[in-house]
Amino acid sequence: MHAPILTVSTLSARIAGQQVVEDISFQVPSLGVTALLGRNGVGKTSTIKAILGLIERSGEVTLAGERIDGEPTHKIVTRGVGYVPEDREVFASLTVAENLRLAERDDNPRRELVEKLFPDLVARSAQLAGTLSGGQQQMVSLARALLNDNELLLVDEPTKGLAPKIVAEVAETLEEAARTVPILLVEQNLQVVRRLAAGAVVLAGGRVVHTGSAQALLADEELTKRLLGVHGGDDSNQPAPAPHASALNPEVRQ
Amino acid sequence: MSVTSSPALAVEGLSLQIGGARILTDVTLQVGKAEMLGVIGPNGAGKTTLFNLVSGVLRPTGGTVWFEGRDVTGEPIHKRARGGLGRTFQTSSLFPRLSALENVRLAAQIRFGGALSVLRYPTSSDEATRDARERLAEVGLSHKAGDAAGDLSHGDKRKLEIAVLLATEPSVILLDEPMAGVASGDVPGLSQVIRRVHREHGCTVLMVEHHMEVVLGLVDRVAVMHHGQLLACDTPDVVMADRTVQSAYLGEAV
Amino acid sequence: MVRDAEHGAQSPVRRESEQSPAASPGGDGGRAAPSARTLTTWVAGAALVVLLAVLPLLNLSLPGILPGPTYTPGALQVLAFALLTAALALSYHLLFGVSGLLSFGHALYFAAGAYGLAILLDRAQMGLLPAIGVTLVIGLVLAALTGAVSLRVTGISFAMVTLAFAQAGSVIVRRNPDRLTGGEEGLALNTDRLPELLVGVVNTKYLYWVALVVLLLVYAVVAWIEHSRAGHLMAATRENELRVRVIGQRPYVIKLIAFVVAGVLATVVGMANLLLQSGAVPRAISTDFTLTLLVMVVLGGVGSRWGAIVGGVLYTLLDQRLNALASSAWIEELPSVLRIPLSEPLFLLGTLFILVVLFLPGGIAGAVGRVDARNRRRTGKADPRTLLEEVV
Amino acid sequence: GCAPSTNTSPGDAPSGAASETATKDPVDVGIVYSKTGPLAAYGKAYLEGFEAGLDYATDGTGTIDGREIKVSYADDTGDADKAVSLAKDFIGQGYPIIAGSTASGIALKLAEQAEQNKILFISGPAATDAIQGVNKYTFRSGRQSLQDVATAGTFIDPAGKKVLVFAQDNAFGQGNLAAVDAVLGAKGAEVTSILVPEDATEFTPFARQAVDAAPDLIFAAWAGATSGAMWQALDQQGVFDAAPVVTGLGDRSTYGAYGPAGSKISFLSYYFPEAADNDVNTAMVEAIEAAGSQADLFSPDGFVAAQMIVRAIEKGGGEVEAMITALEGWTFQGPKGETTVRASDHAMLQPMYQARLSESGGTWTPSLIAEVAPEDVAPPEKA
Amino acid sequence: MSTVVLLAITGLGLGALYFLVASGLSLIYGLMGVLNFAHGSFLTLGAFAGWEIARRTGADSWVTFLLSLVLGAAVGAVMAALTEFLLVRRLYERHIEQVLVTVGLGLATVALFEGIWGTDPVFITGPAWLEQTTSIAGARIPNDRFMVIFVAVLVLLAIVAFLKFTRFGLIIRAGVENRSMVTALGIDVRKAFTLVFAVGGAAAGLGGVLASHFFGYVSPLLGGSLLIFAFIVTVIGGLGSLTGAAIASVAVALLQQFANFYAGGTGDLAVVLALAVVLLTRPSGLLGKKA
Ligand SMILES: Nc1ncnc2c1ncn2[C@@H]1O[C@H](COP(=O)(O)OP(=O)(O)OP(=O)(O)O)[C@@H](O)[C@H]1O
Ligand SMILES: Nc1ncnc2c1ncn2[C@@H]1O[C@H](COP(=O)(O)OP(=O)(O)OP(=O)(O)O)[C@@H](O)[C@H]1O
Ligand SMILES: [Mg+2]
Ligand SMILES: [Mg+2]
Repeated sequence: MHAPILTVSTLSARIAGQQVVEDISFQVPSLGVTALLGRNGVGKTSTIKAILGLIERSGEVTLAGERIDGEPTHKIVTRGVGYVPEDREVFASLTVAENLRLAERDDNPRRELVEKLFPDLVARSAQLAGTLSGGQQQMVSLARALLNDNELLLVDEPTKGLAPKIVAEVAETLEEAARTVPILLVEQNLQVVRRLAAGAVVLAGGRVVHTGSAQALLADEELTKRLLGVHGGDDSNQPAPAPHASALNPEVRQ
Repeated sequence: MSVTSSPALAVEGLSLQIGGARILTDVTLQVGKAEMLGVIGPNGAGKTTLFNLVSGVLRPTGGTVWFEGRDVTGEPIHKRARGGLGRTFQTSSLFPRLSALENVRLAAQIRFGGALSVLRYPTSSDEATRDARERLAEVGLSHKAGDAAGDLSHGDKRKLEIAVLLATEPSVILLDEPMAGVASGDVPGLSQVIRRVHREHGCTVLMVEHHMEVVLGLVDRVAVMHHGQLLACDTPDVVMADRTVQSAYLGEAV
Repeated sequence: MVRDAEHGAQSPVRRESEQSPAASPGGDGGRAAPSARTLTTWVAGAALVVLLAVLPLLNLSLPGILPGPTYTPGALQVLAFALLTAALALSYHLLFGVSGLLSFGHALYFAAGAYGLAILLDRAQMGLLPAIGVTLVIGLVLAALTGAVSLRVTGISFAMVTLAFAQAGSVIVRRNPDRLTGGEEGLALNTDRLPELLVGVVNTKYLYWVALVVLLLVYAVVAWIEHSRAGHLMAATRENELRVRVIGQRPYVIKLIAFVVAGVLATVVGMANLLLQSGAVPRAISTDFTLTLLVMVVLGGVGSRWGAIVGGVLYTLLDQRLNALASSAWIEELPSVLRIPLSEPLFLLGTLFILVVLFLPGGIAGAVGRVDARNRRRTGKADPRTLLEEVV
Repeated sequence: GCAPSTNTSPGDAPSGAASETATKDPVDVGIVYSKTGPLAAYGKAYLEGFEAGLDYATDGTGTIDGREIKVSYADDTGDADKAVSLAKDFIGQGYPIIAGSTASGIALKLAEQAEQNKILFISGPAATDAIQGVNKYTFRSGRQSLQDVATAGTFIDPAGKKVLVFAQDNAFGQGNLAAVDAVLGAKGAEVTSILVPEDATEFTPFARQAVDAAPDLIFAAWAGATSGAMWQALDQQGVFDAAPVVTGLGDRSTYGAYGPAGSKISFLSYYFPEAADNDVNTAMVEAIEAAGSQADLFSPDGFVAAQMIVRAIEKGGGEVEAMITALEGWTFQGPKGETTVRASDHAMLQPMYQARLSESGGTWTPSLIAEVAPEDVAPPEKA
Repeated sequence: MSTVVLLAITGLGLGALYFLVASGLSLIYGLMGVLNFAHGSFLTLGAFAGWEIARRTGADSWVTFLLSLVLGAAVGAVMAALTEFLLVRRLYERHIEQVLVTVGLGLATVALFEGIWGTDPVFITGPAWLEQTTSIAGARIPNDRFMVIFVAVLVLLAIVAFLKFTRFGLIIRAGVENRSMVTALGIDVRKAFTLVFAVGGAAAGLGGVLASHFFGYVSPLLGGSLLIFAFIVTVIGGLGSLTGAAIASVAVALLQQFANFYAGGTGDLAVVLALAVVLLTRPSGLLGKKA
């Protein structure tokens, strides 16, 4: 068993003064894809943003054994964290090439890799990213993370709004990437999860409600239905008791 | 273009070039009255662009747009809208600080006339307000009437867009990825709304959607776009069996 | 434009920022609130108007704020000036707060009122009422023409085109063509054709009442428009122009209406100001003056009517009275590091303004609104989120 | 020894009577001037002159026959709207006398207030000719543009000469051009002009134009911060070699503005401390120096205003009509010498000066060339 | 003929001055979207700093002149950096508020300068050569015009190089659009913002010292009087285009110069009209990116 690359313990986060993630703990092993799952609005994106320090957070986060929860975002990222945000967040007024140039952290960025993966971007390198179609923007967003040598990738819903074929391609890309770098992946498309993920962490109402093997979770139809509500069963509205919930409540811990 | 058959909407030789880049090339398409047409195609194929040209957000560099037998190619957006051409946006576009009801009522007022009147109060008893409340009920948003549109959840925003659209009582509506980002549990409900509008109001519907189950379950015909061109336009069965469509759009399953 | 529609709301930070500058939902006060609150607001408003109306008959002293008791001409002059400034700020609120039009040239229409009436009274030897009528038409035409041109562009470009028009006006006024505008020295009011009651310091109270009536008139018009359907469309246009187009309305027309109404209201205030100050000066058409209006509206709280009024009154009183503070004896004795900044009224005003922008988003109205909302939450009443709902 | 009124009028009795009733109620005087704002320097000189003048005219008592003169000061910051508010406040409180106003625009508005409210207004440094004869309530304590221009005319014999007015195209410059036309044109000069846009920042081409016009005399009317650049442009283009250039000498802070051109300009001067040689001037200069400052261009305006106010109260007892009568036609010794309030239009007849600047060790000092008698530069009468 | 030469070259000098004032403004506006109303104050402060050092070390030596240029730029940079650090930084992505805060700063600082240095203009002298003239085609051109043109070209090249050869321009354009995403790419965007403000402030300070020599004075209102032209050339030149600002500076100055001379002093009106016409035909300015 490898030492985990990322350890999150008793992490809480707030947006505009409102608690969106409460006291969650989980680990990302240093190999393979870990899926972060849950229904709409349960706090998946917020968890990732809290790890990156993009929103107000408290609790403990370590990356490769070092505490990062007090660091500003840019320092965390320069330690080797790649981020693919939920809404792509390309810089609309910059060209594709400029978007990529901005993302280069290393002395020798892996331009060839990106060029091989997304030939479309090479052709469009002088186009303003804001005029790209949704899928093309997603490619830019992924490329930005893959350019650098990372210790960890945080990837938030990479297949949202993509054509079926591109979904497959993106999945393949991530599979490729996961051979060298661990990934924490948020994804609604369970087929993609099934194909990529080893571990799974399930959130509900801002808390961790399940951790374990992804394949085992998806194989258990009843559990999947209860935790992810894929078929919209009424019982899934009730969040399951949180096995990992800390005994300390957030107020006491401050 | 033969006007005798008078399709609800027709485009002929529609092209758009931006600084040398051919975004849309020679698209010719007719949509009959009360027909529901799906538009699919890879990301960046030009689907949103087609909608932008039809609704007047963009001006074509070539070709003609016919709306109910009328050449509207040169008409500004608001004239087409008043003529009964309605649309939604790929990313919800609302008045974020106005209430949901107000968002709908503004649209209704424009239909009833006197929207620019300084002599009339938009009181709760007038016809526009009644109409707006009905529309909200129709998409299942009555309980959110007073919430600011910007505070709604993603799925509710999609529904509100449709309510606004309905309030203008369009005869032709263009839906750009209405299901994008809607939780899978909510997809059937929203499909139901679209079907009802189509059936009960007799609207002509054009819908861009990557969610193939939704498309195949709703539409009469499917138009396939690729590289700015119309590849095919036929019944779902024929289109799905097409090799080109499979290789360009669907790819192998994940 | 496509870009805006498709990608405008992508970043959550961006979304936050869109909410902060203009009308916060709280800014529209009790409109959406339960009727008991509405009633309280109405009663309080009416009481305030009555108090303002009888002020010249009372002997109230506000040392440090007014130069003397309220019945004295000096105090009434300051108050009347404050009321007119508030009225002007209110007209600017219609442009900026309601319609989101950042104009740097609003002073032009104010100056059109002041100079227009002065010139007509003196040169054309018109009677007061016909002169007022003609000046109104001039203001209307001027606002319609310049508005029609400048509204063809948006954002900073719009601000700059309006600035350009006002600057052109300013150049012309200072150049004194045909000795019409008096150049630097400005114009004096020809009192020959004015009613006795509007002339002379002993009659300042009548000018005060004129100012009060003008403020009430401007308030009524602005409130009326804001509540009307056109007003709702103005707010909608401010929020999302493309959306307005798609539901079948031309934003240009809506913005032009807001622009022209605000311009004509400024013309009215300009005329009243001419009477009050017995003259017109070129400062009335300077860009600084428009910026001052912007400062007032922001001080009071963007998007709030009474915020604009409070901002206008507060600014005027501060502007008039900070001099007194700046030249007071205790400041003279301070060491120069403190004395120099403190003895410059504009320094204090500028600093106050910066602090408000930094620490009181939503201005005074915003701050009061927040306290109000907190109290209401504590007492368990509903948060009036139903913006623009159930009016009157 | 230093009695304020040198020619005692026969009306001693009313003033005596006034003093008896008035020992209890003082006379209020409101000074509206620029303590801050763009004209603060003028305001300061005015104020220092006024305080010295009040001291001088009341023998340091601040009272007239036991009746106190209560002076209130208010800062108009150079803003006409504010000045009107302040004046109305004073008037509303029953002040019969207002003085001050540094800017012409403010002077005009206060004159208007004086007429509306029938109070005495003594205008300060504002040089506009429009104040002359504007109404019977308005006086002035300084000079006006016409007197400046007439002084310029004393540098040459204007008859048949080509006089070029080089001025800013604003009310000030236009006023000066009109004045030159009226004064020197009347004496047979051919007057032409170069009016430079007020906001222009580049004067070189206009300077060139002035040379090309080949005039016999150039009268420059320029105010404000751009004067340095303007003089440099004239100098660089060789205007001083083409014709003598006359202009008005400003206050101390502007002596350096002329740059190297300073020594080549023929200055007409309204006042500088070394120009006048009389007891009143000495008293004023000393009083101001004792207060830790220096007499400057507009010190006499304040000083004379105080003299006029004391005279008005003394003879008119605070009654506006009587005060007007007391001032009209009054001749007295001011800091500049014999000064007369012309009865018909309240023009201030006074001596003017010709001067030059010279530099030593980086500082410029003015020196007197000649004094011009009041009657030689008296503005034409306005009814 | 010599008049036309005189008008053209002095117009070029004036344009260079406009550009010096506008360059910092355009840099900050173009990259950060902040129309900086306090820019005039950066300029004024730079000019006063230059004057303070000059009067202490003897105004007419070249060493002093160079020293005053350096000090003026440094002071402008420091004030700008402080402005960014203390005020603008708190309002990222709220452009209207950023503009408002600079409006307030503009008001307050002008008043403060008046308190410190008084309202009267302070007259400036420099090295004698600057006040002499050089004859070109019969026109006597003041030498300081050449100096201003020379420095303006240097500043243009320096800023273009700064943007071209560093990533700062990129970082800031991206940061204006979506600040948190830039930090999520591992970039400290705050430093970049402060730096760009400082560069803009340095250009303003430099412009201030040269403007004070050009006009022969410095006063608290010096910056403000130039600011409006700086705005106009920035906007005519086009959002984010420094070259556009340079072209617009020269065009505006020449237009103003010739209209003043040949069209009865209508220079200002002509410039204002040109602004309106340019914006109405090309809303994004001459070289601005399409919005
Ligand atoms: N800007 C915001 N202001 C207030 N609340 C917010 C904001 N952004 C998110 N939230 C709230 O935080 C909660 C968690 O949101 P988050 O985006 O983390 O959910 P998610 O699990 O990523 O959902 P999805 O599957 O829809 O992406 C939601 O309930 C949402 O309403
Ligand atoms: N200014 C431009 N220059 C060059 N290419 C452009 C420009 N604007 C748009 N495009 C291209 O036009 C194509 C059409 O985009 P459109 O948004 O219509 O795609 P779409 O079919 O809606 O894709 P998606 O499913 O991802 O939303 C894209 O490839 C885009 O990159
Ligand atoms: Mg999410
Ligand atoms: Mg699309």
